[in-house]
Amino acid sequence: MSEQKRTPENDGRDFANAAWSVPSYILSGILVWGGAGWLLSRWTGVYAFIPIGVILGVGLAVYLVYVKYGR
Amino acid sequence: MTPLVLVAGDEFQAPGPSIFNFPPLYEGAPAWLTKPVIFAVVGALLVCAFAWSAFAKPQLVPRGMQNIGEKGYEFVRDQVARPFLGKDAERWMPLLMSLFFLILLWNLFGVVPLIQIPIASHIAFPIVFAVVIYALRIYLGIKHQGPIGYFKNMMFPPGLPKPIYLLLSPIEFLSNMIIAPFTHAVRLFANMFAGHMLLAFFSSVGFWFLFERLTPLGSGLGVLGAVMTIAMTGFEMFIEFLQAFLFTLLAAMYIGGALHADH
Amino acid sequence: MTEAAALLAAEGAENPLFPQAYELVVGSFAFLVVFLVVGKILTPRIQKTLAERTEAIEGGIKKAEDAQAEAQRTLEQYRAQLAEARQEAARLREEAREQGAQIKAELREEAQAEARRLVEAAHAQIEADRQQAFAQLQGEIGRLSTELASRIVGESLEDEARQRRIVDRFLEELEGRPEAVR
Amino acid sequence: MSVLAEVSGNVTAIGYGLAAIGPGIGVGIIFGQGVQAIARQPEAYGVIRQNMLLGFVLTEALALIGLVAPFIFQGIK
Repeated sequence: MSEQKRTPENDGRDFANAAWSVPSYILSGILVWGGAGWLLSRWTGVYAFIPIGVILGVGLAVYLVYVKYGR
Repeated sequence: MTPLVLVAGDEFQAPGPSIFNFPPLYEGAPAWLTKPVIFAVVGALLVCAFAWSAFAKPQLVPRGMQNIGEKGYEFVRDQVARPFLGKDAERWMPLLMSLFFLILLWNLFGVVPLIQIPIASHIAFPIVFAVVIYALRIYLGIKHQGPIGYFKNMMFPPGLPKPIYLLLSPIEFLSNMIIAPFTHAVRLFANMFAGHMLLAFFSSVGFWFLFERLTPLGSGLGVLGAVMTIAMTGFEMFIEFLQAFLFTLLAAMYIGGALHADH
Repeated sequence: MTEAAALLAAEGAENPLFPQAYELVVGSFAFLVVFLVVGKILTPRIQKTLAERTEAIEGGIKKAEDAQAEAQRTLEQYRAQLAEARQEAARLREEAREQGAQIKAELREEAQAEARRLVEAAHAQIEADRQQAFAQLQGEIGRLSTELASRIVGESLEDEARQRRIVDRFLEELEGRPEAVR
Repeated sequence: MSVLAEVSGNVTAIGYGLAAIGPGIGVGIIFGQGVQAIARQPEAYGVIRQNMLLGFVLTEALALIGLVAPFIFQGIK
């Protein structure tokens, strides 16, 4: 975002990009870190790792969207 | 198979996902010769015929079909291509035009009497489009940004401390490489699938309670089903148009994102 | 998870999320046909036509602009010519007036000169007449005086020189009394 | 049969349907109000856009958590 000139068109394009990729970011966040939690819980037998992983993934995905488009 | 065939016995049964399964057209036909396949081909040929009648001999002063064709062209160009591709819009118009018109016609088959099957409600068809766009996107990204630059631009948003990348990059990768094309295809599929299911449900309610088992108590329900069928048909036409538009728009967005790194 | 996968594999034909191979083939084929016909053959045609139309419209606008510029130029020309003609007329009028004034001045000058000449001639005539009258008068007065004196004195003043001296003395006396002459 | 209506199949689908109601309304409100705000004050576009995006991300997260929640609860019971 920083390299390009800030024009209304570019802004609009960035916003559309961001809005469309939000669901897939959150879904991947859940899958990646929830999946990691699932693996951990299978390995250790501690079930709580799954919800922790899911929440962490969602938080990270939100943070990622903020970092990429929100600033 | 139409919804009414599903109605068996004395009790009303809501149509399920099995309404999307079609047997071969006639006894002894090969398994692939089903209604959606036939109409997929018919739709493709119709799109070609329509485009041919509109654009084969274009006049400076448009008349007849060319007027309609040009409206469609201008819609795709101004609403889809230009916002996301900017000056590259003209170059990608052929692909976007084909995508938009084919998907639109296939979707509209869902509300055409006797056809009544949105082709995209069979996930294979959206998958074909999504895979084409996905391959094109990766090819263009690597061509325009270099193999390393493409993945670097994609997975490492600048200006963050190093350990954060360890947490964020897998999300980026999964999102861009797997989830995005998946949702691209599934969005179209699911909308058509669910929309058609709703239509089938309401029309079977109407049919069951008004024709099969007409009772004083059930007739009200039947009328409601019939009215809802009409309303939902209008709504479905809108959704079908919207999904064709959105699929094309996302295709343009992915291509545009691959052409120049935007972050 | 594994259960779901097994279910998916078993239900392959039934599960709507499971693509049918033949449908993939048909879909690819249909898309290819549409892309070749609509995308590769027909879309370039309409693009070309639209570009031509834009050009034609822009060309028409350009032509109209040219015509307008031409008209403007002609108008300017006419205006310039008109202004020039007006200026010329003004100049001519001015010139004529100047000439008229000059002629008038010349005529007046001439007339004045003529008048002056006449007056001078008159003056000269008068002076000459006066001189003549004076000379005549002088001679007459001398003769008359001599005659008178000789009558009075009774003797002829034979001596010419003496006679003249007496006359001159008399005349000088006369001149000493200006009012007597004028 | 004395049962008037019977729910068969996967109950989690209903759970997700319920979980999607709130975020659906929320996303609608966010974009509706956001567009309105931009129409009223185009000069504040940048700020509105940011907040719209953040609100959308947070709401959408809820909707997608609803999608995986059944898997989590399945293990807990």
